[in-house]
Amino acid sequence: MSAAAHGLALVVLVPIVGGALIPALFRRFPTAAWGFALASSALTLAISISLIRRLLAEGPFSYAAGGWPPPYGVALHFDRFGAAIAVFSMITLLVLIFSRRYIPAVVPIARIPLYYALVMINLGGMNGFLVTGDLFNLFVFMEVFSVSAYALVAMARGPQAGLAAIKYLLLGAVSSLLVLFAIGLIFAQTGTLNMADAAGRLDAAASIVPTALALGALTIGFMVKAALFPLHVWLPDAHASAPAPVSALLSAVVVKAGVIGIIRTLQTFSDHGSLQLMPLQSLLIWLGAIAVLWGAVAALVQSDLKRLLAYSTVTNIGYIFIGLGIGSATAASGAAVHIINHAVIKAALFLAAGALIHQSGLRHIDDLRGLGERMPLSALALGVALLAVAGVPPTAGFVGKWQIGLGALETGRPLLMGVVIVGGLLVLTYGVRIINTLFFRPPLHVRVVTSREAPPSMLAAILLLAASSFLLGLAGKPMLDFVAPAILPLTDTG
Amino acid sequence: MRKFLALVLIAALGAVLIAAVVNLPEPGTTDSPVHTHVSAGYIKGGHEAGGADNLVTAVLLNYRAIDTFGEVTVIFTALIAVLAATSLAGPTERSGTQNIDLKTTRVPVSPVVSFVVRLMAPFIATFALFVMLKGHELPGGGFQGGVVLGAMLILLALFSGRTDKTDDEELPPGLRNWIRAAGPLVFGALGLTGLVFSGWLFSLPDHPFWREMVMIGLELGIGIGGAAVLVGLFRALREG
Amino acid sequence: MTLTSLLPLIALALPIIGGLAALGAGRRNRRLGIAVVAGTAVTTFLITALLALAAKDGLLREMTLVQIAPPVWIVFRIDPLGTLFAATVSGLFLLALIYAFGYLPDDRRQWRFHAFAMACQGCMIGVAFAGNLVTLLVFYELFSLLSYPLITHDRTRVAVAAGLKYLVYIITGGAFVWAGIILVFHLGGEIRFLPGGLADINGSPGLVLATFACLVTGFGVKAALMPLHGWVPDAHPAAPAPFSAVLSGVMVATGVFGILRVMFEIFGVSRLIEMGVLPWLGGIAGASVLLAAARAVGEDDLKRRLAWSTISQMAYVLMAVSTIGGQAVTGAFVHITHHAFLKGGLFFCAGLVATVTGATRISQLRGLAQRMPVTSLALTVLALGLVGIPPLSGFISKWLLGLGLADAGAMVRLGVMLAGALLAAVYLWPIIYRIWLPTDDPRFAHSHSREASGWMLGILIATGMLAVILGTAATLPGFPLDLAKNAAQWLVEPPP
Amino acid sequence: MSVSDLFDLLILALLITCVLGIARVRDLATAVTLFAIYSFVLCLLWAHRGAPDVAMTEAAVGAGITAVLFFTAIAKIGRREK
Repeated sequence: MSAAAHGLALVVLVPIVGGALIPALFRRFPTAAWGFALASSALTLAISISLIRRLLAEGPFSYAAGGWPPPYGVALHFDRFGAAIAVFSMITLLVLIFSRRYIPAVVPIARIPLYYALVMINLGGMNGFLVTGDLFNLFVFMEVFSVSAYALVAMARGPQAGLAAIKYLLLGAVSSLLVLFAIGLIFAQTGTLNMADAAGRLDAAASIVPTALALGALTIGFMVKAALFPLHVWLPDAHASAPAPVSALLSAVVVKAGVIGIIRTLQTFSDHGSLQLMPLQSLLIWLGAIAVLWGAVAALVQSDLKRLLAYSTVTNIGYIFIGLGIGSATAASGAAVHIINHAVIKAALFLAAGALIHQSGLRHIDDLRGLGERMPLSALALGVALLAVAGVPPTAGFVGKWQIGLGALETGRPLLMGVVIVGGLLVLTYGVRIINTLFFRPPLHVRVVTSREAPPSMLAAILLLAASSFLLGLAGKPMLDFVAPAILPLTDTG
Repeated sequence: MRKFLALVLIAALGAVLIAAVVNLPEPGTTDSPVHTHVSAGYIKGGHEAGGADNLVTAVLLNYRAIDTFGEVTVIFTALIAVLAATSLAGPTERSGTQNIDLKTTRVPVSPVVSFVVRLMAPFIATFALFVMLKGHELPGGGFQGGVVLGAMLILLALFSGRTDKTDDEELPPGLRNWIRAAGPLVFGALGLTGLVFSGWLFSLPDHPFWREMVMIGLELGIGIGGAAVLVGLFRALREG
Repeated sequence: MTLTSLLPLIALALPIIGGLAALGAGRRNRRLGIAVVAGTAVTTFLITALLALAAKDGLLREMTLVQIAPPVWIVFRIDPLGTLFAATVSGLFLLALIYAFGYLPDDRRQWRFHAFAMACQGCMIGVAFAGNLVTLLVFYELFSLLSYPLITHDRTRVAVAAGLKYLVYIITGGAFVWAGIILVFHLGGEIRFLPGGLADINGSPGLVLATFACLVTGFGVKAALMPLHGWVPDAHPAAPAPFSAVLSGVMVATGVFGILRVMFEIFGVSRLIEMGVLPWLGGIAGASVLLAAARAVGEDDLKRRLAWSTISQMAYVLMAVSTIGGQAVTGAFVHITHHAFLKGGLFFCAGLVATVTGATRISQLRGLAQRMPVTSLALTVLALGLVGIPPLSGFISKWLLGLGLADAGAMVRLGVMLAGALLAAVYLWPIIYRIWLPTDDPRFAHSHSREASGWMLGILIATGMLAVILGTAATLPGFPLDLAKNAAQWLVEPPP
Repeated sequence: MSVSDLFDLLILALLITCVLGIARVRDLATAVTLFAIYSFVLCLLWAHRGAPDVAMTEAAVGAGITAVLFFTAIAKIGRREK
């Protein structure tokens, strides 16, 4: 069989084994770990692209790990949501490219291999989480990427990073426990861990109470991972104090795992005839709406650039949940597309901000005045990404928000449409404020005057992401068409 | 007030948990779904197909090998995490007055305890290896054996009276990182052998002899890797 | 792709690319930069003019470029209204860009100005060619954002404050338009511009009215419809003179253009009458005409007075459009074009005078003619043109407007228009009067300032002559009047 | 109620006692010791319920390694809860 046939297991195996090899291989030459990590993530990307090609050719497909047919073995399943692994691998690849010059400045040289190992293991965990069709396997890979994420946050210098990592770890552990508990309940009810199998057997379960409880525990658990208001409290600290490439990875990719977890949960439970998902979905809508406004307002008053971007993640997660909660075909496909688009945009934002902060040594927005003259390309990329995150058409941020807003109107919720618009406006307000500060105000800080444009490795990653966050908007229709079949099982519930 | 809130929260959570458990199918009865669906299949085919007398091992290493792969990765990642985080805090940032610097303070150990520990160490190590190697037939396996081995090594480090030494002594540093990564790496190797022997990633060979050999290799990898990780955690915490 | 489908895209992209090229070239070699800018501007103008002539008789073609999310496509259409506006835009930009070579100090930042201005031009052409509401809004917001660095180009505290005020107004306006677009799609299921309006807009009368109000409010911010005009009197004096000219000449008109598209091609004539919004629109526009003109009379700052005058003049256009008579709409289009060149020219004068003598107030202009006779002559011609003295271009457009209003039987509005024209004479006459008045003031009499030369004066003379030519030869085929007639007919009585 | 059930109940009571103790005490070293006891008692329960694999893991990890790691950490941060 060709590599593509085993690709589903390989996208997990390659990055994790690659990551495990790094500390052993590069003890003596820490900086060379970069190349190895890059190569293995490029390989992962290549495999995931071959998976997508197969998906387009023959539709969703499964891989039985070890050759054991489900539900006995662990089935890996690739559908159009799983296709997100290509985007996530791509972002990881770019983050690695960016890290080349950034990480040696913030991490002691002997620990550099550890950083790359953690990034690769994180990628492997994310991929596993996305392609698995098994509940316990989902939990295991959730732990893989969570533990590596906690550690990545802690790699930054300074006591805040440690505290933020602990906060993240504590909430993350609680959420993992909830998820595990829910999986236990489902197993006790159905005797299987395979998602599709469990979905079919839940209806026959004797009592609805454990099922409802499992649904609740899964939702809350994934809500923490997704940082949906009011369980987002860990996010601003963690994402603001982590090293910039880590912030990019966390905000763009890791948070999305929680969202995808919720989607998988809703899909699993949507077959359950006697359990109504509507109350849960309206709860998600309202939490999402509050998250949009709260995140935007909180971002508006931030003076720290990275903290502001972290709050913008809270806002965008809110958007995605509004879309999922509405659940109509329009809104849900918008939410699905926004998962991808926001990943690209947020990676561009954090990397560009990281380059500005790294080159100037300043992180307060007011100190960055006039930096656009010194670092035009990085600042331009930040500007483009800010407009994209505000959802200015025709950038990538627009597609999802438009679909979500439209879905709100179609299902007779004009107020939500208002929330979508007001949230976008608030984001635009601080976006314009930052652009104004960078380009149109005279420098205030002496370090700004002496700053120079970021090195080529950083610029390459930033510019590519910023360009994508514009161009993906132009490809809105094809992307919506791509995710539409995958989102259908969710929309049936609405 | 906060205490009261916490109590209410815990009470509510407890009530919910109890409600769930009470409504679950009766455990232990033969007709509960847990026993009739997938588990029944394991019991029926486990011995033949799983290749291990111990069904737990069969499930861990065969049916759900990819889960086990994830688990050993988590363990390995935990060590990397601690190494990455502790080194950065630095020894100067400690606070408090009761700190004991384990590197320089010699723990006052009774000679009797020290002697007994050193006397027992070879036996514990043998037991650990036994648990690892016979894991596919008897209760036990790589995880358990590895933890026992790790506990023994930590005990030795604590009581051998050589607490002032750094960790460069037991293993050459070049080898250490390989052994710590043994868990994920043996599964990487399993991926390849599975592909070669049976055409599936994460599958064991069909031939009984090779199957047993691969299983033992996996158990050893999990066990020794796990032990190395635990010792590494201990050292990182002690020195970081 | 045929040439007609390629040309609009070239017209749109050429200024943007040319601006970037000028930014790169000009900083190294000034002559090269000037050549790039001038070449690009002339080519763009020629292309848009060609398109305007080609699309004179009706819709040339419509093309969907990018599909973002249903129904948000980027659609271009080449129709008489859009091409006329595009030609006006690129004509005024041609003058302003060349004028800016003389106006701005010769340094690195000059090329920044040109790059942003040309990007702005490209986006405005995009607005003109937009085939649906979203495309229109995208380019509309883009050039609004791009004009912010142009308004704040001088980096003074006043300029930055004016720029921020402008941004707040524009973003809020954009939000209203957005809300309107969503409502239109929700009610009508379509956001394309269709001759005669959308087939059906289902919804309670209140909701339909709210949709219309959202769109008119949003575009009204740009069109400086009172009371949404707050940014205009601040932004104009703050911006460098070549951009003030563009602001007044075509940027405010873009808002009017948007309102026109919404009225005729989204809602449609019959639905507008049915909704009963036209008298309201006419009333608001009429009030704007008088109030803005009255404010202009009391204003001493030259550029500020011109800014108020712009508010008043653009309100004429809306007032005329609110009658939906074919004649009046023709007048409105002609007035947009003629006013663009007249007002642009006046701002060019104001900038030139301010650069040479430092005078920004009307009271300081006394005796200007002694020192700068050519400038004074141009200023006089342009001011008289704006008042509407025959045979200058302003007369033609006002005559048509008046005829149109009379034709539609809107006598009150006609009265308002005449009163506005009278007030225009009142606020423009003192300028003319003062500059020709000899002065004994030693400060002026022995001033070293002399007539300017080079780029700025050349452009001034050109605009002055344009006012005469557009006035005397207005009826020639291919001139704005000819094109406007077709555009108006196409809007008001769309082909089936 | 059989003897086996009684044994289970006894163990469960012990577990709850241990947990309450862990929550109450301010001394971290005591808490860790109680935690080790908890794990050991739990290990008995696993063994009794017929899960020797889990019991072994619980004994080695819960009662052994975790306690050592906790103590190592306590040596760094001090044993009093603030």
